[in-house]
Order: sequence, then C-alpha cells, then structure tokens
Amino acid sequence: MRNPAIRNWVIGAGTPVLLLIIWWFLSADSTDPFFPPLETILVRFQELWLFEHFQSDVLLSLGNLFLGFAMAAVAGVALGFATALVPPVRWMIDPLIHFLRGIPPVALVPIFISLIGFGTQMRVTSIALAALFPTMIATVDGIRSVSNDLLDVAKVYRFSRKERVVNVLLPAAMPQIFSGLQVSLQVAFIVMIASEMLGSSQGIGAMTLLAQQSFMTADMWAGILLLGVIGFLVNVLFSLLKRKVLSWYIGSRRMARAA
Amino acid sequence: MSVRQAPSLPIPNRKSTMAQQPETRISATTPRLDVAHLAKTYGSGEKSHTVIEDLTFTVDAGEVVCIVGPSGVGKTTLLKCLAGLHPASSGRAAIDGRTISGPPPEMALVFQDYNRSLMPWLTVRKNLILPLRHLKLPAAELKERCDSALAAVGLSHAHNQYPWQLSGGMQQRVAIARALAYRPEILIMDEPFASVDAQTRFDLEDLCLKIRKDFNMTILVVTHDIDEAVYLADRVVVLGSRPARVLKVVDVDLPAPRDQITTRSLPEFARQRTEVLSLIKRPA
Amino acid sequence: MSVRQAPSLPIPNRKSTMAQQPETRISATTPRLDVAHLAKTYGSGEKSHTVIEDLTFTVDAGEVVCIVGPSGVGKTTLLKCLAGLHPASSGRAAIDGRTISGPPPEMALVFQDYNRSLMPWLTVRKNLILPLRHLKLPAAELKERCDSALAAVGLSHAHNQYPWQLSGGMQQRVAIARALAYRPEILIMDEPFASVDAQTRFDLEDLCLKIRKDFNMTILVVTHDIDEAVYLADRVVVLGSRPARVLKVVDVDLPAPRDQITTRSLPEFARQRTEVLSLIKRPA
Amino acid sequence: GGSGPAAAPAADGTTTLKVGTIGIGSDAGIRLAADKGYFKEQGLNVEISVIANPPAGIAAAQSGQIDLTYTPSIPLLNALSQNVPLKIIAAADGYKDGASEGTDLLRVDDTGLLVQQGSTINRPKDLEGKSVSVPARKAQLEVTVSKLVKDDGGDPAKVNWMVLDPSSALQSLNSGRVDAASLVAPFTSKAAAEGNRLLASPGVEFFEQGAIGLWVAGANTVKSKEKALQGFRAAIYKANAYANAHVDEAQQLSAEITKTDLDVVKSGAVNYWPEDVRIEDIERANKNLAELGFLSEPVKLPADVIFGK
Amino acid sequence: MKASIRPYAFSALGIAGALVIWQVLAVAKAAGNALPSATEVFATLATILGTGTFWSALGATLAIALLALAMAALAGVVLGLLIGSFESVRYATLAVLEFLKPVPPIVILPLAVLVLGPTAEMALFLVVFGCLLPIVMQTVDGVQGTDPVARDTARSYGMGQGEILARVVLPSAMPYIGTAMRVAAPAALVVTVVAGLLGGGPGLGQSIYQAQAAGDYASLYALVIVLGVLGLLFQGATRLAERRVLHWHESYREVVR
Ligand SMILES: Nc1ncnc2c1ncn2[C@@H]1O[C@H](COP(=O)(O)OP(=O)(O)OP(=O)(O)O)[C@@H](O)[C@H]1O
Ligand SMILES: Nc1ncnc2c1ncn2[C@@H]1O[C@H](COP(=O)(O)OP(=O)(O)OP(=O)(O)O)[C@@H](O)[C@H]1O
Ligand SMILES: [Mg+2]
Ligand SMILES: [Mg+2]
Repeated sequence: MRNPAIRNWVIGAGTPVLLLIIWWFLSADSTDPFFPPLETILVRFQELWLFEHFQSDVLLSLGNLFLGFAMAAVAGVALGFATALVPPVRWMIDPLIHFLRGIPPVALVPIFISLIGFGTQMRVTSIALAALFPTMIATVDGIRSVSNDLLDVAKVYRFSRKERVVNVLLPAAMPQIFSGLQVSLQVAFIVMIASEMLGSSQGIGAMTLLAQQSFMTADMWAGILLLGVIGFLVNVLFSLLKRKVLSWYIGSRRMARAA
Repeated sequence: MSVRQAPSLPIPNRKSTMAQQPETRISATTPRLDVAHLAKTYGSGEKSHTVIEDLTFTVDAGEVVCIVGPSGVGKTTLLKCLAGLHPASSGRAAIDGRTISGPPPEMALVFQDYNRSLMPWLTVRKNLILPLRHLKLPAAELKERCDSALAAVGLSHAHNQYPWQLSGGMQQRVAIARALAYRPEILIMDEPFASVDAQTRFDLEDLCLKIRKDFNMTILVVTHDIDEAVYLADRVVVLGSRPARVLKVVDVDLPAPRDQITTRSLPEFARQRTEVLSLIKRPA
Repeated sequence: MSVRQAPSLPIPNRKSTMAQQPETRISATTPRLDVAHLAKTYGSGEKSHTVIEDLTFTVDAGEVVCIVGPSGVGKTTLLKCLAGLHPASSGRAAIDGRTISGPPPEMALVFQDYNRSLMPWLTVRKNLILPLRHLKLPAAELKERCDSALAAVGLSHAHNQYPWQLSGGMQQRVAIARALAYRPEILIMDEPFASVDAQTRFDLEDLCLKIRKDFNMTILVVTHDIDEAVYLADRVVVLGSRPARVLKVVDVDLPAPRDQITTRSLPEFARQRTEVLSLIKRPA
Repeated sequence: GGSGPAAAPAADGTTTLKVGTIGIGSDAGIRLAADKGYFKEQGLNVEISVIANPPAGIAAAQSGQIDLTYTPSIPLLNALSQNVPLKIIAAADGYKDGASEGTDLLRVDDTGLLVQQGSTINRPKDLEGKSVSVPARKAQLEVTVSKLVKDDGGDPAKVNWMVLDPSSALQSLNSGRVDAASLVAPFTSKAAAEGNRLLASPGVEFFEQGAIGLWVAGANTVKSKEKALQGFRAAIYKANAYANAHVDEAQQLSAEITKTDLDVVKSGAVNYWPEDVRIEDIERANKNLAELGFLSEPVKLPADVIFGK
Repeated sequence: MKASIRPYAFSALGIAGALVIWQVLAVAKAAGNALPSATEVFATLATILGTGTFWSALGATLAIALLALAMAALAGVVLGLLIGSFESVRYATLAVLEFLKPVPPIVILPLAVLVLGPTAEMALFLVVFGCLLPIVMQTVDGVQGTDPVARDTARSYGMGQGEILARVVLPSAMPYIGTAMRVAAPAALVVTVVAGLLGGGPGLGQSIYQAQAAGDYASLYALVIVLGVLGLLFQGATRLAERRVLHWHESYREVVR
C-alpha cells in the first residue's frame, strides 16, 4: 500500500466491488416489491437476456442503434462540410437546423410513428434523424475553427482544393467531429430506447417498460442493468475508436497540459 | 538535439524546381523582390486600421535581408503581403517584376507561430512531404529531400515523431526544414529562431548563410535580435511605427565567411549594431 | 506601450516587508543564496530522470547573477527548487543559511510561461493584488504598490485590461510588475524578456539594474541571450548538460552605471561575451 | 411517499383525495360525482389528474403520490401478483349482468377487435400469423383477444402483437399496416364509422359481467384515510347509479372528456357503471389470466382485497 | 451593405421553402391524414396558446427543468471540486462515475416511475440524474486541468490551499463548468419532456403524449414547434450566461489586438 499507484488501483477497483457487495447483502431479504434481491435480478438477467430474448430483442435493438447511428454519422459529416464550405447552403439551412436541433429528439418519435408507422423503419429513421444534428453542427464548428495559420500554410504551399479539404480541414476538424459523433451516439441510444418504449413491442426498451407496467420488478431491474451495460460498452467502444483515430490530438493535449 | 551533425551539403541538388525555370530570367536591373509604396489596411469603413503605409525597399537575388522593428509594427503583415496571402491595399510587391497576386511558387514562408503552422496530426516527415505531394516527385527524391532537410536542421532522429512531441525550438526547426524541403528560390522567415537556445540559434544562423551560399537562395528574415540581424544580413531594413515605414536601410559591410565568434567580435560589427540600435532606441 | 515613461523612483518604499526582517541577519560570510551539491531527479524507480546532479554556486546580497545554458538543461528546474516549489533530491539550496523547504516569503519568481502564470479571469490590477491579499495591507498601500509597479514596467494605462488583451511582451511585463508589487528581497526571473521587442527589452534590462541599485535587491535571471547576460550580470553562471552542472562562473567586470549603447560597445564587453560564447559553443 | 399531510381533515372538515384517471369515456362517473357535489356531501375534496396508463397510476397510488387510481382488473392482478399492497375501493366501469348474452355487443362493449371490411380474417383463429395492434403488451386487450383466439382453437403465441396508441392503430388499420386492431371507445366506433368490420368484442367475452375498471388505493392510504374512502365509495356509487339512469347526460360528459364528437360516442358502446364489486368477477379474470399463461398461477387474493368487505 | 443582407435573404428563402414543401406535402396527403398542413398547425398553435392548460403545462416543464438544473449545478460543482481535489476520492469514484456517465436517464425511467409515480418529483429526479454527472465530470476535469503554472504561481507567492482552491482552481474550472451547463441546460429540457412523454410526468411531454394518443396531430405538431422554440431559448440563455461569466475565456474574448 505504500506505493501510491497500487493504492489508487486498489481504491479504484475496490469501491465498485464494495458497493455491489453492499447492494447484494442489503437487498438479500428484501420483500419490498420494487427493490428485489440483487440475486433475483441477476438470475432474471441471465434468463431473459442471455438466451431467450438475445436475438429477438437485444440484437434487434443494437442493430437499429448502429444502423441509425451510421447513417447519422455519414450524413452529418457530409452535410456539415457542405454547410461550412458553401455559404449559401449555410445561410439557407442554418436557421432550420438550429430550430430542429432545439426540439428534444424524443419528442420527434411520436411524429415519426404517425408518419412512418411503428416498425424497424421508424425506429431507424428516428435514431438517424435525431442523431444527425450533433454531428453536423460539430462538423461545421470544427471546420470554422480550423486555425487560419494552417489555412495560410495550405495557401503558401499552394494546396489544391481537394488537398485542402482532405489534408487540412478534415483532420483539423476531426476532434470536434468526434465529439459531435459521441453526442450523436448518446442521442441515438436515447432515441433507440424511447422509440421502443413508445411504439413497439420488441426491443430492450419495450421489454423493460413492459416489465415495469406489469410489475415484474426483477425483470425491470434486469432491463435497466442491460441498458446500462450497453450504454457503457457502446461508449467504451467508441472511445477506443476515438483514441485510435485521434491519438495525435489526445497526445498533443496531454503534452500541452503536462508542459 | 544539436545541429552540428548536419552533413556538409544539406541540399545537394535542386534540379527539379530549378529545371523548370530558366536562369536568364533575372536581369541585372530588376531586383528579385521589389516592394514599392506598399500599403496595407485591415478592415474597411469605420473599423479600418492602416498597418503599413508607403513601404519601399528591394531585395536582390542571392541577398540576405533582415527586417527589424518594434513589436506590432507590421512585420508579419508585410511578409504575408509578400507571400501573396493578403492583397496589398495599394502600391505593389513584385517578384522579378511580376506583381504578386497569389502565393508565388518559387517562395516558401516560415511562419512566426511555428507551433500553429505544423499539422499536429502528421509526423515530422509527413509534414515535410505534404507540400511536395502535388509536385509528383519520385519517391526516392521525396525521401532524399526530407532526409537532407531534416539533417540540415539537425532533426534526422525525429522524423517519426509528432510535432507536439518536440520542444518549441525543435518545432521551429521542423517548420524551417519543411521550407527547405520545398526548395524555394526565395525563403521568407518570420522570427524563425525566437524560441531556440543560443547554441542551436547560432547553428541555424550559420545554416541560413550556408544555404544562401550553396544555392544562391534569396532570404528575407524578420527578427527581434539586432545582433542576429547584423550577423546574418547583407542589408538590414529598420522599420519604424506606426503605420510602418522604413526608417533606414543599413548596409552591412562584414567580411564574407562570417563566423559566430570572430565576426561578432569585430569592431565593425559593434559599429553596425550600434547604428541599428540607436535607430531603434530613438523615439519613433 | 513603451517603458520609457516610468517614474524615476518606481518603488519608493518597502517598509512593510522590510520591517519584519532585521537588517543584521545578513552576515558578511553567509551568501544570500547558497546552492550546494544540489541534485534533482524527476519521478522514481524505473522512470526516474536526473536533471540536475551536484550543482554548486552562490549569490551574494545585492548581486545580479545570470544563468545561461542550453535548452532543456534544467534551468527552470533549478529555479523551481530555489523557489521551494520542488524539493531538492539531495544537496541543498539555502537562503541566508536557512534551507529552503517551501516558498520563501522574501522571494518572488517570474515564470518562463508568463502567459500561463497570469490569471486570465483577473484584470492586470487584480492579478497584481492576488498575491498581496493575505498580507492584509491597507487599501492605500495596495493601490500604491500596484501603481508604482505598473509604472515601473510602463503599463500604468493597462491596469484595467485583461492579460489576454495585451501583447506577449506586455504580459511579460505584467508578470514582472506582479513580482515587483510583492516587494521581494530576492527576485528570480526565468527568461523574463524572451518575447518583448528589442527596445522594450533594453528598457526592462535597465529597469532590472535600477531596482537592484535602488533597493539592493538580489536578482537571479535565466536567459538565452548571452549579450543580455553579460550586460546585466555581476556574474554569469554557465551551465552545461546533462545532467546539468556548472561549466564556469564568469565574473563580469564592466563599469557600474551600464548603458545599452556605450557598455555594449566596450571591448571588454566583447571579450566577456566571447568568453561565455565559447563556453557554450564548446561541445559539452 | 407515505400518507402525507392530507390525512388530517382540513379546517373546514373536508378531506382532500387525489385521484388519477386515464381520461376515458367512463370517467363520466367520477366527473358526475364531482359535478353533482356528491363528494362534497361526503366531506371530500377530490382532485382529479390524468395519468399516462394504469400501471403508472398503480405505482403512484402505491407510493402515496395519489390516493386513488383507475385501473382495469388485469393490471391490478399483475400488481397483486408481485405483492404490491393494493385495495379495491369501488367499481369504475364494467358490464351489466348478462351483457355477454346480448346480440349487439358493439353497444355494450367499449373494446373491439376490428378488421378491414374486405379482410380474409373471419374468426379469431384466423389471427394466427397476423399482426394485431394493442395499446400495451400484456395488458387488457392483448389478454382478452388472446382468450378469443384460444377459445376459438388458435394459439395466441402465434399472433404478431404490435403496440400502438389507438389513433395510430386506427390509421394503421386503414392503411393495411396491421391486419387487425384492438381498440377502445371512442376509437371502436370511429373505426366502424370509417368502414371497418367488428370481428369480436373481446372485453365482454372475457369478463362476461361485473366490474372491470376499478378505483384502487394503496394499503397506506386505506389505513390513514379510511373514513374518506368510505365517503368516496358512497359518492361514486351514487354517481354510477345516476349515470346509468341518465345515459345521455353521461355520454355528453364522455364526449367532452375524450374530446370526441357526441355522435361518435353515441354510436358506440353504452358505458355501464356497476354499483358493486364482486369477488367472483375478479376471481374469474384471475383464473382466465392464469389459464392463458399471463400469470404462472392465480393470485391468492387477500380476503380483504375489496375495501369494506 | 448588399453582402450583409444576402445571408438573411437566403435564410428567409430556406424557411419559406421548407414551409411551402410542408404545406404541399400535407395538402397532397403524401402521408395520409397524419401530416397536418402548416396552416392548420399554426392555427392550432394559436388556439393552444390561448388555453390555460397549455400555460400550466409550460410552467410545469420550465419549473422542473430549471429547478433540477439548479440543484444539479450546485451539487455537481461541490462534488466535482471534492473529487477533483482529493486523489483517493477520485479513484474511489472513478469506476462508478465512468460507468454511470454514458447511461442516459431514460434507462432508469421505468424505475423512477415505479417508485415515484408519474409525478413532478419523478421528473425532477430524472433531470437531476441526467444533468448531475456531466457537471461533476467536467468540474473534475476542470480542477485537473488547472494550469500547473498558475498553481505554482499561487504557491510561490505563499497562498494557502483554501485560497488557491477558491481563487485559482475554481475560476480556471469555470470554462469546463460552463461547457457542462451548456450541455446540461438543453438536456434538462429534453429529460423533462421525456419524463412527461414516457413516464407521465407533468408538463409539455404529457401534453404531447395526450395529443398523440388522441390522434390530434395538429396539436402534436404545434407542441413540438413550441418545444423547438423553447429549446432554442434554453440554448440561447445558457450561451448568454456563459458569455457573461466567462468573458475572459479564450472562446469568448473580444479580439482587441
Ligand atoms: N488579420 C488582421 N486583422 C486586423 N488587424 C491585424 C490583423 N493581423 C494583424 N493585425 C494588426 O496589425 C498590426 C501589425 O501586426 P503584425 O502581426 O504584422 O506585427 P508584427 O510586427 O509582426 O509584430 P510582432 O513582432 O509582435 O510579431 C497589429 O496592430 C495587429 O493588431
Ligand atoms: N515535472 C517534470 N517531470 C519530469 N521531467 C521534467 C519535469 N519538468 C521538466 N522536466 C525535464 O527536465 C529537463 C529540464 O527541464 P527544464 O524546463 O528545467 O529546462 P530549461 O533549462 O528550463 O529549458 P528551457 O531553456 O527550454 O526553458 C527536461 O528534459 C524536461 O523534460
Ligand atoms: Mg509578427
Ligand atoms: Mg526553462
């Protein structure tokens, strides 16, 4: 324990374990219908998600999430570039974009249900559309904040337009694009759950809400647990990707801080 | 870390850029760089702000000219006009008689904010290669240019590092190496040695004189260091504020192979620097 | 913008700090600052990295000592040890014989990263006041200290501006003014004039000599500029790398009221600077 | 939560009861009780708020956020099966005794299973493999339609259930996105008016008779506000009787509550407001749920599950 | 002059174009009767604005969002300073915070509804849950990101721990806190709406749910438009507040030089 690194590691790993143990023992004999024993929750978790509904619900939800997010990412970056580089386009759609962005994404779900129905199509569309704006706006901001010095370098060395976009603007805006994508991913996850809760009988969100509405609290807890784990894992995966793509940025930030 | 390992001939050939340009183009009477009654005003209307008003001087081919002047006088602005980044508001800047209207291909510029002019997502080598891409050089020449430019600034070992992994002085040298790898005929540098230590600075100053000699490059350097200006230059342009104007162009008559220790201890050196110094010290 | 408007006596009295300390404390034999066999290692175990190993020199009361040495040799590290910010790994640094174990109250430090050492959310005046708050001075004295310190660096007009509204050189001068307002007995500065233009630099150098004379302040300056070191110092400590050690302590024998133009053109000046220069140029 | 400060009668002797409803036509009963001053007669001040769905209401009642909530018997049984302590205070809506023997079930049952006019679905068994909309999973309409399918010899597990709010369900039925829609008033009559065909009336066929919609309170409220709940029951039953006797007036209110045209309301089922809750009616639903597999076994109803019995 | 008008002309064109496309699609019944026309929606909006229920729903939404935001901000900054200042606290909370950070409040909505019911308290709880962690994490980052040179400066002038925390660490964490608030404020609105829409809590979310369930599409669109405007106001207000507090920060400096 004398070594601070080891001590910190022990504290870091120990606290969550301790919390879980406390939860386990405090809830062990619980008869409160809303707070079932952790053991029951874990048993139901395993029964519900690991086999029975894995394909029909878990994979379905995740598939929608990734499809919607991917569409939003591609469209968001493309629209962001178009908006930032072609001023008339920017002037034309800026107010609309800002207005649409002001709408809580979940509030759009009822509208999509009424327009497209309730199937997978609706869910993916809701996810894609709601997740579009953060990426798009971050892309525009990223491009606009590319330092003039870099653009001057590009001019002095007479880069072509394509070189300027590919070799200067895109990498320089990448950190902001990625923070936009991260927000988009969060939004996509929220809308995934909301679209299932509002308009579907399949998916993790639907199952969890259903469990709540039929007072199967252990099932509901299991659903919450699964959603929490998915939210966490998706974020971790994204962070890994980000760390890979933006290693230069993270490194330079760390360097600037340490200096 | 030190520049002293630089090979004897850092930039052995520049045929690819030279070949495209006939040697005859420079007549004896046209100066290489000609700044005539140049004026530059930022903004327009109410908010306009005249930084340069009626600036005139010339730089001959193969000359090293230093520009000194107080901070904020407009030195960087002047260089940006010369590099074709800002249009002049009136008057003109010309290369070989051609008015500069966009970045001239035979010129390279080392920016004052070296750390903001390097692409942080590229390694040192890739930073050097980036401006060369559209020259469509063979891979071997690309490599050779990078290697010799990095060797010239003493950074051969750092070619795979990212700029932000280097110290300020090393970043500065990368920016200089990028300009060298481009093999310009005219090299313009904005306070290029501001953040390097004394020893490296001496080495870079000597490198500067060496490339001038080896390639007959025309070099224009902005500096705050009067000793450096006198040591480097054939002529020193002293600017006064504001708006910027030429206080005097001081001709430096120091013997040709200059040396950090002997040249700087010449009485003539002391006289020249005192002249520039008193121009600067005199209330503008 | 210029320093020349500084009043003749920028810091007229320093009774409040002086009063707490008896004048007798400095004996003729104890140096003001005593660095003996100082070593500093960053990190521990595998990753440890010895920057300074066995450094010894002294600074007498009222002396100006300059430290020169290549970049990264450990000059800033040394100053941080003296300021009590880092503990020494072995050896010791002492003030008047007392080993330094925390920031000594009679010392002020001007950081190399001046722009990061000023609080951007405070105006210039509030930046100056910040370190004085816990001295519980009367409002009038607070004001007087700020005003005279700002006047000394020629920034009286800027007291209500934010640091980032000022140029780099002006920020540097704010950092110096903050140290002056603190009225230290020992002033330590890390490359304090690196980003000011030549003219302001001269003025600040002269300011430095003036406060030494007026208040018998002990001053330690790290600089990259050898001319500056020779011009300012009573003694120049030349550091070699690595780990950092003292190559030589050069005694500067230049006549007392120094002047930018006459002193710098003395043959003795040229000799001294050549001596330091050749120490630096010599492969370490 | 708990039984808050409203437990003690206010200075003027009235007790405040917070009641949650889901805003359907049969709310006319409680609205009449309020409008006609029946609550005031009992020394009650009833605050009605709209909740999203019965389970939410149950949760709110259980935690003491509200005193009473409307719920059909099925969510109640679900909650009771998970040991949520609840008591039935009074009947809110239901079917007349013998209602299921009637001929025009559309006139008695406010729920309906509808298909397009030309649909090939002609009997509940045909629903196998088809998509059927329900307002919520495992709730009243899915349960009741499941029973229809099962009784007709089909397998409810083969039905493709879709969760849709009623208006979307009606729209989806019209556009053919679902094969059948299970709806509640006033959407049943709207759907019929738009040319769809009533396949079955699942509610009345499942419950047959007696109270379906119930006013339910949490066990804590029952303990702390026993007097007030007695008053509430009396007032509700008085209002229920009035509503049954003055159907036109009640339908007028229903139209207001559901923001529907009076004609649409009148063309649909006539609500019935029972004046008693019988344990056997609840037990019947309980047994059916277990048989259909919605409950693993019938809930052991506490002896005092119906307040005051 | 001409150049500065052009952007507005294009913006107007964009808005007008969108409205026209909407109207044409609606009139052509491109999406059945689920897409009300723009004129119909704005007429409905005008009627809705005249009703008391709308204003009380709006009031409830605003009250919940703002109250929860204030609570989250206060608690978040205090917790963040605590966690950021003590290494052992930071390590102890790291894993839990990192796990909870990407979990949006909608995940625990079923639990909140179950325990608290469809109430304002439930909405409040969800909003605080949703806004607290980002504020805590950002504050911790801010404390960590305090420039060591600024800290050393304070130390070298003999300032004490408490003084450094209040006068150096907190101000330099302010930009981070500002960023967190800029994210949290619209999020507070979103979560309030979600709590109403999915959890039955009071406010505009519930109104939207009711409009949807009743098939009242014109009201649905009108309410969504109201939310859009509200979202813009929230964003604008936080930006304004941030600009006032952080006028000294790089991103808000008015360039003087
Ligand atoms: N893009 C710009 N728009 C408006 N004003 C500018 C711009 N760039 C520079 N200026 C102004 O022009 C003046 C000269 O700036 P410039 O950078 O050319 O000075 P400098 O001589 O290079 O100074 P330094 O020695 O500090 O680098 C300054 O007052 C500056 O504020
Ligand atoms: N906090 C730290 N932890 C580990 N290593 C450090 C730390 N600070 C400085 N160093 C290392 O110590 C060495 C000396 O650094 P220092 O800043 O003292 O040099 P310097 O002489 O002031 O250089 P310069 O002239 O560039 O300011 C460098 O190699 C640097 O990387
Ligand atoms: Mg400049
Ligand atoms: Mg240093």
